[in-house]
Amino acid sequence: MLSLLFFLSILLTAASGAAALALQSRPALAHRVGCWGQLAGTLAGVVLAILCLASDAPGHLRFDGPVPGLGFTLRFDALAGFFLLLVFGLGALATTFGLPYGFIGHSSSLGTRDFCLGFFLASMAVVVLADDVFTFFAAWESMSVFAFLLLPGEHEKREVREAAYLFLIASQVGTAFILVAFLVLAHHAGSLEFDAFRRAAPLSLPWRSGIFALALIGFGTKAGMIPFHVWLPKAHPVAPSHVSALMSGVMIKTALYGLIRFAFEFLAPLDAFWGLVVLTLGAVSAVLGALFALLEHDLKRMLAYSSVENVGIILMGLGVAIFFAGSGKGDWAAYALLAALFHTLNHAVFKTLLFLAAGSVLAATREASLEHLGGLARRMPATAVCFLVGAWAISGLPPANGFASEWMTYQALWVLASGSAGTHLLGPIAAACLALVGGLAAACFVRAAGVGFLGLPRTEPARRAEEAPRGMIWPMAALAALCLFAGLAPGLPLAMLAGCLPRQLSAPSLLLAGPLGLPAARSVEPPLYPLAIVATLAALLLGLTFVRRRLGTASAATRVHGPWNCGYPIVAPRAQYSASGFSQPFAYFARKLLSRKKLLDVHARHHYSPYLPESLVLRVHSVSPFDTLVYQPVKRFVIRLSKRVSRLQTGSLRLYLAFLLGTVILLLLIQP
Amino acid sequence: MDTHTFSRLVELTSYSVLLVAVAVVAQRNLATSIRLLRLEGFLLAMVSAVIGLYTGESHLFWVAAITFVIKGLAIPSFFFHVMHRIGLPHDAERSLTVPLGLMLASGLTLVAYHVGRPLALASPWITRDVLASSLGTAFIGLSLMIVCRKALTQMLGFLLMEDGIFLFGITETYGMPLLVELGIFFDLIVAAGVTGILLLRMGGDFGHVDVDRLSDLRG
Amino acid sequence: MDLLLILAVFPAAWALLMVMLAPTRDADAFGTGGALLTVAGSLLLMSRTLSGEIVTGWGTHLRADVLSSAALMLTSCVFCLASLYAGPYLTASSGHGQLPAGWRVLYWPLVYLFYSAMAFTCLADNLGILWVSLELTTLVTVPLICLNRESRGLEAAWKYFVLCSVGIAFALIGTIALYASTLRLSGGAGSSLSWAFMLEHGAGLDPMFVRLAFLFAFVGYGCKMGLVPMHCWLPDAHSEAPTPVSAMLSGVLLNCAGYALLRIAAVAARAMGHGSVQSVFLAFGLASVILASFFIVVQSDLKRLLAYSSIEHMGIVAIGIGLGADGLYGALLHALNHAMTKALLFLSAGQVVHWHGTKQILRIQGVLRSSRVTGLALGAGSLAIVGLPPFGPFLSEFLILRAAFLSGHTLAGILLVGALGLTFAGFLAHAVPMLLGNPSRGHEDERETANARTVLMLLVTIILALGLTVPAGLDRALKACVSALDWS
Amino acid sequence: MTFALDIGFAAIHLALVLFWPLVLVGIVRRVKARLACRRGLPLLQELTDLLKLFRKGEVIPDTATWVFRLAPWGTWAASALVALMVPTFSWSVPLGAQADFILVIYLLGSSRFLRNLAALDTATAFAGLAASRESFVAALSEPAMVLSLWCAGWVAGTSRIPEMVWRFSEKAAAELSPVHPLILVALVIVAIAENARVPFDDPTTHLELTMIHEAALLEYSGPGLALMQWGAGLHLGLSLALIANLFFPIGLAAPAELGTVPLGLFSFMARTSVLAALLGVLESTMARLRFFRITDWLALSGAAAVLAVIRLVTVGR
Repeated sequence: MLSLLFFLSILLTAASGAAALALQSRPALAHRVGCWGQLAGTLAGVVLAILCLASDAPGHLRFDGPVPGLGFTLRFDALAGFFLLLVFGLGALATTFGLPYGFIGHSSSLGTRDFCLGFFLASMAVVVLADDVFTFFAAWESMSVFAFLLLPGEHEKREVREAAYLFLIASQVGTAFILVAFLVLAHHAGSLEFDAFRRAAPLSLPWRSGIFALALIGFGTKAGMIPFHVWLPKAHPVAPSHVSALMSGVMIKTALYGLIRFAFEFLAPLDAFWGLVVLTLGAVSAVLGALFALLEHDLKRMLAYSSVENVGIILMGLGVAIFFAGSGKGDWAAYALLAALFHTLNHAVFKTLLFLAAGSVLAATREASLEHLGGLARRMPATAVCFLVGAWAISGLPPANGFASEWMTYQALWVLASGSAGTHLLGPIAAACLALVGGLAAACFVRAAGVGFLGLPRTEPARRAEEAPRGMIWPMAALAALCLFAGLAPGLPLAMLAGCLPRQLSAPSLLLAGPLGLPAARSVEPPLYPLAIVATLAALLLGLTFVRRRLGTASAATRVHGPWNCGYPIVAPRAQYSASGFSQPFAYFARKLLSRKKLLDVHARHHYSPYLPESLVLRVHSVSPFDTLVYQPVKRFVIRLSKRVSRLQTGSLRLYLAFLLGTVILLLLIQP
Repeated sequence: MDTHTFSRLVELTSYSVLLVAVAVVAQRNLATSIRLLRLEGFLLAMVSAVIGLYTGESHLFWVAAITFVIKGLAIPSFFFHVMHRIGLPHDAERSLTVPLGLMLASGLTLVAYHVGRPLALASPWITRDVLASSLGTAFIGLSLMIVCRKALTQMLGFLLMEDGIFLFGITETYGMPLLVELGIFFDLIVAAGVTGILLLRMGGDFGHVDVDRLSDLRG
Repeated sequence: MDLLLILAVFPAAWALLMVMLAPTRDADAFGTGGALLTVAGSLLLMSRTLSGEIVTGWGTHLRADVLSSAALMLTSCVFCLASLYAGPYLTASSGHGQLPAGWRVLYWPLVYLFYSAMAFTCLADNLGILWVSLELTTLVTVPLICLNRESRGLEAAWKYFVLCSVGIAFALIGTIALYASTLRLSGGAGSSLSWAFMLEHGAGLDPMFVRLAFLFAFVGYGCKMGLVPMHCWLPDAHSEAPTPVSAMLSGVLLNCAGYALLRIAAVAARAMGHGSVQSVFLAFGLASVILASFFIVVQSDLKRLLAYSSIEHMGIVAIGIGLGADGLYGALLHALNHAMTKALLFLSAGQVVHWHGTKQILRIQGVLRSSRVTGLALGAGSLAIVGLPPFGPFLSEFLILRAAFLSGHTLAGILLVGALGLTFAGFLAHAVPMLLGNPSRGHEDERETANARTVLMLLVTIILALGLTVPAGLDRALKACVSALDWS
Repeated sequence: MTFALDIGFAAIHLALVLFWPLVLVGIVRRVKARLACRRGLPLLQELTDLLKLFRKGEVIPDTATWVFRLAPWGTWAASALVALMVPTFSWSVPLGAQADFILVIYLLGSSRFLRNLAALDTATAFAGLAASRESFVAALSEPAMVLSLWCAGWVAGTSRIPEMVWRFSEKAAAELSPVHPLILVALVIVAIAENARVPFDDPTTHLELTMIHEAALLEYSGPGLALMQWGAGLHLGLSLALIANLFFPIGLAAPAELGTVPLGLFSFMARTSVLAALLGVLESTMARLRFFRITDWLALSGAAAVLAVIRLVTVGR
């Protein structure tokens, strides 16, 4: 049954992509075939994922690989099932969204895009199901390749090409680390199969730490962990929006999946110290990710930076989990891991939602910059509501799902503080970071929703925007509903996630809170019931309405009038507060972290008087310090080194002959 | 021919080959170098003949004869021909002074001895010490290629190297199978031909055969 | 009939025929037809050797086991594809004034002689003949490289000629020393230049002498194979040669040299133990991969870029050889994959260079948009050559990496991974801007000839197929090769 | 019986929490007026204003959407909800089991989120400016707030605010450690910042360009304005209640003991009034800070909280 469903889903997604490619000459038909096929495939995959989640014992599937001796091994267990659910569930919604969306955007390369998307989805599914190094690696690489192929839709733009290149390089660098980690393990276990890794006797601590470091760098690169994130905010926004949604929502989660597998299954006796490293990196990622997101004008790039932030939050939970697992406190480790997984789920849901909404805006206005948007809530009410729900959730505000998982992360940090002496300080500091992140994220999304959707339209395209077709609204609405549902009844997703926990971490007491409750880390504390809070809120509002009715007089009518604005009439929508104005205090605050460049372009009507400019354009662009301090120097170093090395090829034949003679003499003298 | 005389004779000749190679390094005149190369050819023909006499293998006489013709007569004359066609001056430009070149040559010979010695000691062959001098000749030939600035002198070094290898082959194996020998000679002739064509074209196209100025292709 | 001799001599005879008939007009058809015949012949040989049969010919001078026939098969396949491509290419180039008019008359006989020499290399049992034929490949290709009447071509040809001649002279020392060591065989087993004989009696050979022989042969054939630091001729020659010749030089000539080296290494490993032989391969392989990756990063000339990538891949093959039986399997597979991929790249790059009239990478852009087929071919080739799935090189590189780590060569494995990563970044940094973007003015809509289109698509299909599955026959052949070399 | 008592306590709490802040606002104003040698408004002026505003009609800017209309209700309700979690005269509160300090902070964040959205919705530059500044101050004050409440919770051994208050009142002043003043300093600064009082913001200024909180409300009128003002009052009230009860937990009524209620009520009113008066004094004696100097004060607050944490880590509770 499992294998049947697996083949069905993989083949359907991949084959429909191939069909779309074959039908490329008729883009509309190709796109329809591709989308419907992928939808069918992903739905089959959702069933598969649910079966995996429900199964008690992991199922295995083996078949021959391309080379005899290199087989494909798959394992269907609950953890894989959860990530499979993300891949296929969100894949289904993104595909549904993509069907009408594709017709709005460029239609010339639709077939190719669907082809790549199909294989992208299929390879992500195989990544999470893989149970040997070869399968994992092949799927992982093809995931990168197809993601790369999905990127350059508008490759006449220079930054698109650069982003695509950077994406590929980063993912390859990450892959190299992962591969080394895997193969060192394989050498130890004597086999490429993950089951052999699980069974093998533990390595010595330095080796395990080394492997963990490799895996952390490798997967961290893919996940967008700072300082390995440079590629992410450049690459993700370049893709078509529903693909960006899958990249930010799902693809970077596969890296977290890999990290969890590594930490809890392959490197079994964990070391508590690793957890602290992960926690620190997570906190840094979260804070800086949020800060950079706040300073970004481009809607999609802002969302991409916010993915860095959320990956940081997930890593914080994961770090605490590793710490506790390493110090032998299984139940707290389970709680923290649950928090991380829950946030993984939540982020996948609301980030997909936000990217889809951004896609809908992009389709309607062809403007990605917040400075050119505004007032969309009137023209595109459904999209606006969905975006607002997503913004609410991603800012971690109750009662949406983002709050639930962030609260659990706080709880995990709370118990971390009561851990051993060395970690007392890390808990509250990390919690403070998380609070800062919360504040920054809220500011960031107030800005995005307020500048982008509220107020007056700033440009003509925004003024003329049309609401997205219904086919694009439904997926967003479903995701928005999911955000609220998971926030109000967090017990249900938690129960699902509890089944995914690695075997050594089990905490039955976690689920005492029931379907509506959010359990606290220490079982002496009562659980939190978001629904109760909402009910109280409703009661308060009801009471208030009642009072208002009683107090209000019949003559008091509501009038709509131009805004007062302290007496200044609003003459132009451009007089509204801009997105960069909004984030200016933050930019000033973080000016030491960023190298910001201000450019003032003065366009004077008359050459003789610069004091009577026709227009003034202030351009501010901030450069990520990791770009200037890490990425660029490394790049420069490599190029300089390469240049130096390449001077060996001087063009002098005599030197070449000397190499030859030298090699011979050296070999003869060394006598290997 | 008794064994003792034979081994003396072979060793004497092979040392002469090495000495001639050193002599090529030691002087600056191009024409003299080609003449020395001719001398090498004669010496090698002689070694072949001597070994043929000792072992009684008839094909070694053939080898000796071909060596005499090709290495001793044909190739040096061909080089003279090319030299005159291009109009080279007689000075063979080197990037090292003669004393330094000699030091390099002796260093390389030392390496050859160092490498050859354990092999020679373990060898049951009677002409065992020749190994070092033949390898030394080959190395000196190569070093000449490295030191020389002119393409023609480089080829001179290459032929010197070939001579060393020939000496190595003939003294270590007392003759390769004739087919192989013929193949090697064939290659040598073709190589010389190719050299000539290339040199003439370089002379025609570039107006010089200076190797150091051939450095458009780099990096 | 003597199948092997026919296989080896036929192309030379065909070349002679072409010279005598001098069919200027039908030269292309003649050339292509002969190439197809060579493929048929190698297929015939393959079908016989695959079952384990050893075919001998020309007395005992020629001998074909499965490895030889596989090498021949690869050679003839690339030769055939290059020939298919060459006809229209020659027409176009001479029309463009890039090649002199008389060129075509010389081209076909020379490439046939080249092929003949390579066939002798693959089929020789006699190491002397092997050496002679490999030297002949140098001599035949020199005019092929320099006949385009450019000063750069002449320079490249001269360097190629000198360096390879010197290198191959070292290989002669090695060959002679091996022969000498058989003369010293105890028990009067007799002298021979046959590698089969040597392999059989390998354990009885004097290890010290064999070591000397191996080292010289390694430097010599390694030079021809393009291993660092003997590689210096390779970028010059490969970049200056006309496109089909570059494809053959990179695609198969390097493999032929590798084949020769492998034969000698197998004998040497018998006499002096596998460990020391393999460590030499490993060291030079790593040096090649690492150094080539630096060159790739800062390369500005498209064809030189591909040439350095050949050095890198020969390094990978050498590493594979240095890792024992599993590694050798991967190395052989990689040699095949690399031959196909590099042929694809050279042919598609040749197309691009022809259109743009420059080899400077910076002046080429938007190939994907200017031509679908060539763009696709160049793109697929680039992704394949840097080791991405679903193409062949991915599989073979993975096999080699697996062999490296599982056999405990962790450091070598890490270095290889690092160098591969650097190459990846470097190669794509050049390839991506060339492929993407809008084509420069005048190159918006380029068309390749039907032949070129067929060849490119065929090659793309082949590397794709090799990445998706290694057919059972190929697997059997590779395993047979490994066991024939008695590599462990 | 206990149930009825609980209901009664809840009712008192509700009444106290909803209306007492209006008095506190009056006290602050009165103190400021007196220090400026003015007589000042009656203490219940705020309530009168609210009642009047509720009766008035409302003018909605034509640039705004439903977000603008929804925001006052949401803002008020979120603040009121938090008010139900913060103890007043007794440490027993209606939503005691849910009164986790993180939830409290995030609920306040929700209220601010809505207010800022509404501000941007009006499309006026003043409101946008207010939203930006308020977000900035909030983002920086939140870590300090989390840290200081974290320390308090840690000392008490719980993460719920009523429980903390209870633990503190049990131990009374006997265990006054250096941690307490540190947390107090941190929390007070945060409270002043979040309530947009001097020196962070001046609620009575007449220059819109320098406003933070008030500028966001410029477009509101009638019931909308009333709710916003009331919400702000609730926020002030609960901040004062929190400080009063966490650091000076004197005379708190025990749950279900009717006899302790009057003392509890009196003590609560007295303590918060004193705090309000102190706030008035502070506002009268200090000048408003330059906007970018705000970070220094918030950093001071954060530093105090971090010092408290360090003290707790190294020495223990």
